[in-house]
Amino acid sequence: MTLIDLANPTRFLALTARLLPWLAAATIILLAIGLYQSATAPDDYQQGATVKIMFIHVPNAWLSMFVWGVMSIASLGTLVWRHPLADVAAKAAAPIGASFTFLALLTGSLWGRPMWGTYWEWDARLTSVLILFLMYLGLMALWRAVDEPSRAARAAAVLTLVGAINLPIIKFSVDWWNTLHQPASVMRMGGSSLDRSFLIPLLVMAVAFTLLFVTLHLAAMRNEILRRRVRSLQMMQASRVAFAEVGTGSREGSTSKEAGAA
Amino acid sequence: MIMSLGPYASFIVTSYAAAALVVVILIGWIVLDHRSQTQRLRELERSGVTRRSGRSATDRP
Amino acid sequence: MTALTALIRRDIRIALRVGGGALIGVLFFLTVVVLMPFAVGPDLALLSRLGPAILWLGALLASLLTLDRLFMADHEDGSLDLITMSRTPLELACASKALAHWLAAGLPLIVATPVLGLLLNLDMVATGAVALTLLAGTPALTFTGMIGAALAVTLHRGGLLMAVLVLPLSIPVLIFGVAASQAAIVGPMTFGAPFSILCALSLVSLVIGPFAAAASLKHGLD
Amino acid sequence: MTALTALIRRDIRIALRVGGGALIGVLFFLTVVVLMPFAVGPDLALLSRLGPAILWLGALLASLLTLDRLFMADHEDGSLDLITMSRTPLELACASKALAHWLAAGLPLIVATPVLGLLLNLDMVATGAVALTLLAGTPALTFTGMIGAALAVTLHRGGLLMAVLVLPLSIPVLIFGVAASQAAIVGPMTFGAPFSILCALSLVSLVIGPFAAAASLKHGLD
Amino acid sequence: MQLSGRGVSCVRGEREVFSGLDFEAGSGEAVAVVGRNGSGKTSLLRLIAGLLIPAGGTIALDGGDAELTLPEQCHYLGHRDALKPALSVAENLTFWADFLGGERFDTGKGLATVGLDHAADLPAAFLSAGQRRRLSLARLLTVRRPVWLLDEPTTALDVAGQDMFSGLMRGHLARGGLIVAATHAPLGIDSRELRIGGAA
Amino acid sequence: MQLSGRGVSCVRGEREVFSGLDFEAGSGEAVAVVGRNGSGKTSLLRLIAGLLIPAGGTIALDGGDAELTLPEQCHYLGHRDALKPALSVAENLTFWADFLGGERFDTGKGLATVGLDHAADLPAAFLSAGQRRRLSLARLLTVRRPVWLLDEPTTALDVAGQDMFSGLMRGHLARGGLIVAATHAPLGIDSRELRIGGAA
Ligand code: HEM
Ligand SMILES: Nc1ncnc2c1ncn2[C@@H]1O[C@H](COP(=O)(O)OP(=O)(O)OP(=O)(O)O)[C@@H](O)[C@H]1O
Ligand SMILES: Nc1ncnc2c1ncn2[C@@H]1O[C@H](COP(=O)(O)OP(=O)(O)OP(=O)(O)O)[C@@H](O)[C@H]1O
Ligand SMILES: [Mg+2]
Ligand SMILES: [Mg+2]
Repeated sequence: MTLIDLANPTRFLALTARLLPWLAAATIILLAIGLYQSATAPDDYQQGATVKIMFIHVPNAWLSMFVWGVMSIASLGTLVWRHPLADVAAKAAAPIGASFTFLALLTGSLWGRPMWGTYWEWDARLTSVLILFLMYLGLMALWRAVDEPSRAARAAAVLTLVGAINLPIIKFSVDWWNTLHQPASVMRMGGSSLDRSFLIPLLVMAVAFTLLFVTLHLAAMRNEILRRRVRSLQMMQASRVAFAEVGTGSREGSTSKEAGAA
Repeated sequence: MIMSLGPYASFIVTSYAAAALVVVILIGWIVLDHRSQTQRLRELERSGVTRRSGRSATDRP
Repeated sequence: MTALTALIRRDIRIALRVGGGALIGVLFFLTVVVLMPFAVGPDLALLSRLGPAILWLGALLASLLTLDRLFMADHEDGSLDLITMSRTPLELACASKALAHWLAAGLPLIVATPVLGLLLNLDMVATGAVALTLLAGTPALTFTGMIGAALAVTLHRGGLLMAVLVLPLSIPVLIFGVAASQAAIVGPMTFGAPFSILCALSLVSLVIGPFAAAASLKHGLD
Repeated sequence: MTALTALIRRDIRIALRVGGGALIGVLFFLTVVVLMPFAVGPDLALLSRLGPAILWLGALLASLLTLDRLFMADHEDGSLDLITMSRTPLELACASKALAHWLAAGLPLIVATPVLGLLLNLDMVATGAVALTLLAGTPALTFTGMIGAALAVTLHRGGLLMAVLVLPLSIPVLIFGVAASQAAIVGPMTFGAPFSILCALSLVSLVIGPFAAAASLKHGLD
Repeated sequence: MQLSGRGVSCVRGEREVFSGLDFEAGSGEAVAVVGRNGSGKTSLLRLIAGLLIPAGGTIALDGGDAELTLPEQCHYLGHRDALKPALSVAENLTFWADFLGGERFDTGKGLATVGLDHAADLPAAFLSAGQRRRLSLARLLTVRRPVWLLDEPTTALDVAGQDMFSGLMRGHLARGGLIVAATHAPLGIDSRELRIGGAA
Repeated sequence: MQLSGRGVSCVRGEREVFSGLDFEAGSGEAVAVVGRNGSGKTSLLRLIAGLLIPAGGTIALDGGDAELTLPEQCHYLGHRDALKPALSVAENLTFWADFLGGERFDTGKGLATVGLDHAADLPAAFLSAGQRRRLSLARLLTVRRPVWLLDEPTTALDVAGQDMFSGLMRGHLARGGLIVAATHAPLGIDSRELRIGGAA
């Protein structure tokens, strides 16, 4: 059946209803710890207190890519396995991913002003992140522009997969082009070069933001499932009325055949 | 404890505030969306459309 | 009067609903502006010098390119026949359609300008000046572009032909728009002179556009 | 094989006949290039420095904007249904249509480049470099743009949505195209490196484009 | 009221389609324009609607509203149905009612008459061929116009739809309207035949 | 050869159009699909043509060319006529002949069969509704396909055109082809009726 195979999503709803409070609690606790640690982290000898922006910037930057990755996997689910939850997952992730990308851009440029003396620079990494943001917006526009979720899902899936080419470009842009933005220092071959006093709060914040994403994503997926349920009920209502209505459609001279249909 | 944030305090505070704001907006959107969807679902179910009722329901709304 | 408001409301609704005008136009604007630095290179001083020009070019292209289906869509589905036959003067109907288009596709560009100004490293004054000149100038773009849209229907051609026909008409608007913005930023001219010419251009096109478009539609009946 | 050549010949013929592709695309290109000096101001040195960038931008916009109806026109008149049903694999049919589009709309741009180079005060070497990079790069524009054109059909939306979806994909092409041209003109980089990346981008898009477009058309059947 | 054409001729694409055509239709009368494919039926309707300019002859409506031109007193129903796929069925109809000036038109009732009330909130893009045709028929009800110009109006209508439509036409004629319809199939009402271009 | 559907169901715009439909058509047989407006006739043809994906059930052609899919063995004639206004009538037809693989097809003779030989060099934009329809009928002749899927094929045809077309269909059936046609008007040949969605 089309009106979404309800069995699976129903189990999903039940499961997430139990899971969500725990996730939310874990997120809040980790966020609190992370915030406390970043508040008490020492100033950097070069960057001064502005290094505190890192604890927001880097997790958001990572998530901006991570979310697109999640959407790409979901897109494969839509196109290849036609899994009913896959396009729900992809659609629900887009606005959240766009928000994280926006935050990465914003905090990055707020950090860039004291560090580089400018808010914005056309450097390969910054630009590829901006492109990522634009593609998030394009994707959301696409979801909005099409009133039929299944049709939008397939188009969005193709676009998401094509856009995934951008991820390695973002990741490696700093290595390929010599640019302003600093190269990877946390996740790189041969261990992190970051001081522990920054690394620990950064990792805690990163985990906290990832949990935040998981929580928000599950909640948004629930909403999306409900929205589709509402839609299919409305559709059903419309077609039911249609059945009640056959035969009254034409006033004048309905034939005997026609009366039989109602 | 009062933190000294140096000459760029406003940048740091703005970053954190913006992050908080965006997250709050996201949460707000999700909560409101949830409310309106459950509400509409309930209304529809009250008006007699249920997921498995199909054509058997007779009266028009 | 209700006929015209109905027309305006319908066109705006279609533009907003299918993402046909508003949102997409702004996104296009954004993308064109974002493309520029890639082409020009990451030289901030040069970029902010070219800033107003880039914004104006982006707005020009975005508003013209959403225009090409202004009459074409109505022609293809037969609505234009009914609009031509109706009791509403064709000139007024044309003007309403252009107004709806400006509201749905032109205004959002102006709203988006401050954001794009940031990207191009423009300061507050410069951004404000560009936004103001766009506010005064984009109606002229829409109302001259309309003539091209009408010609495109008459000639059974959409899209680019129309852009080609209309771009020359919009060159003066572009020149004075950029001139006024530059004047506000660096001088030495006063802002007032080119700006008032810009306003005058808009006013003239507000009158000429609908008449020319209606004439072209009437003579192109087929 | 005859099926594909028939398709290519038909598309080229339509493009040439109604002025749908070739002539109009070139005219648009010309107008954009002519507009730039108005926006930038009459500074010849600056103009010739920006020359390659302007030419590339013009070519990009012209080739993308003629692309939006690549599949839409066939969809609207029902041809696409028959093409999908036919014994020709859809990927090959898509590739043929894109090839026809490039021949009718991309090549003329390259032919027109020398003339426009004159207008922008570019010397022989610079013009040659730009033409060469355009020759290597415009196929990438067409073949990535094709994905957007196919999505536009799936989504029942034309024009700008497609442009918005596809422009980000074409940014790398633009960057390396301009970089290669600049390298040939002023150095200090070698022409070879960005140029070979450009060729690589074209080759990759030659493969990905038809598959993505066909997938999107197949999944978007209605 | 009397619609009459005198010596009308029509040229399209620089080729003469017909010439010297005389015709006439009075209040309460329906004229069925018939003829081979390509004989000029659609062209004639578009001439009356003012959408083509005659190469010769005159077309006039006597006894109509003297302040209005002939096209302003016509409903024209062509091959193309003037529907916007992005708008819902009800929105489409309401727009035409407002635009044509049918101030007190009840959209719901109009849709019910053509058998589309259950689809009022669907986007028009979802309609089948016959449903689209029904929706454009509903436009005839939005506002009263004495002259109906119908180009193969029953295309794609099912039997019940054709009955419904004959009912509409009969009602219009009974209220003193007049109808000019191009058609290959029987119209379903009494009508005078106007043949263009010789026997088929 | 036998075209058969078992338990076919169809969903469009997330609404079920029909379900559990069984049908069958053998060589030399014509099936007329009938039903109310919006009952799903067009949808059924598009399902057979592979232009829609069935929500359930199967459609298969037994005894056809085993190397080809069902859609590859069909001619589909829809509401939209797959003509390019910018090309001439002859160019339009020649293109489809080449593309569909009808190597030795004589365009002139094809046009003469549908009565368009005098218009061979006109742009297709100049054709009237019925002439366009005739031109798309000519596509059926370009290359032999065992299954013809026809969606209201006689729309806009004049009487002579309908006769011509019944002749074409009879010829196709006599050569062992099979026809599935959605229609509201009589087809003009002997056919089995397949009713969708209850009596109209
Ligand atoms: C709008 C401007 C900026 C954007 C879009 C941006 C984007 C990114 C992205 C996408 C990452 C993750 C890269 C990866 O995982 O390899 C990242 C990491 C990082 N960014 Fe930024 N950034 C911006 C500005 C800045 C500024 C101004 C600074 C500081 C001077 C900075 C410092 C860092 C650091 C330290 C990392 C962590 C690198 C690592 O350890 O892997 N960023 N940024
Ligand atoms: N593109 C579409 N998207 C969603 N629903 C559609 C679409 N096209 C048609 N429908 C719906 O599917 C149903 C069947 O449509 P279809 O075109 O198959 O009907 P039909 O039997 O051919 O009708 P007609 O006699 O009017 O041609 C209709 O109720 C219609 O509203
Ligand atoms: N746009 C056009 N430009 C030039 N000639 C045209 C145009 N439209 C139609 N014609 C020609 O005018 C003649 C009459 O066309 P018209 O559409 O009026 O015929 P019709 O009687 O309505 O035919 P049908 O029964 O096929 O609908 C035809 O020979 C046609 O070739
Ligand atoms: Mg006709
Ligand atoms: Mg149908």
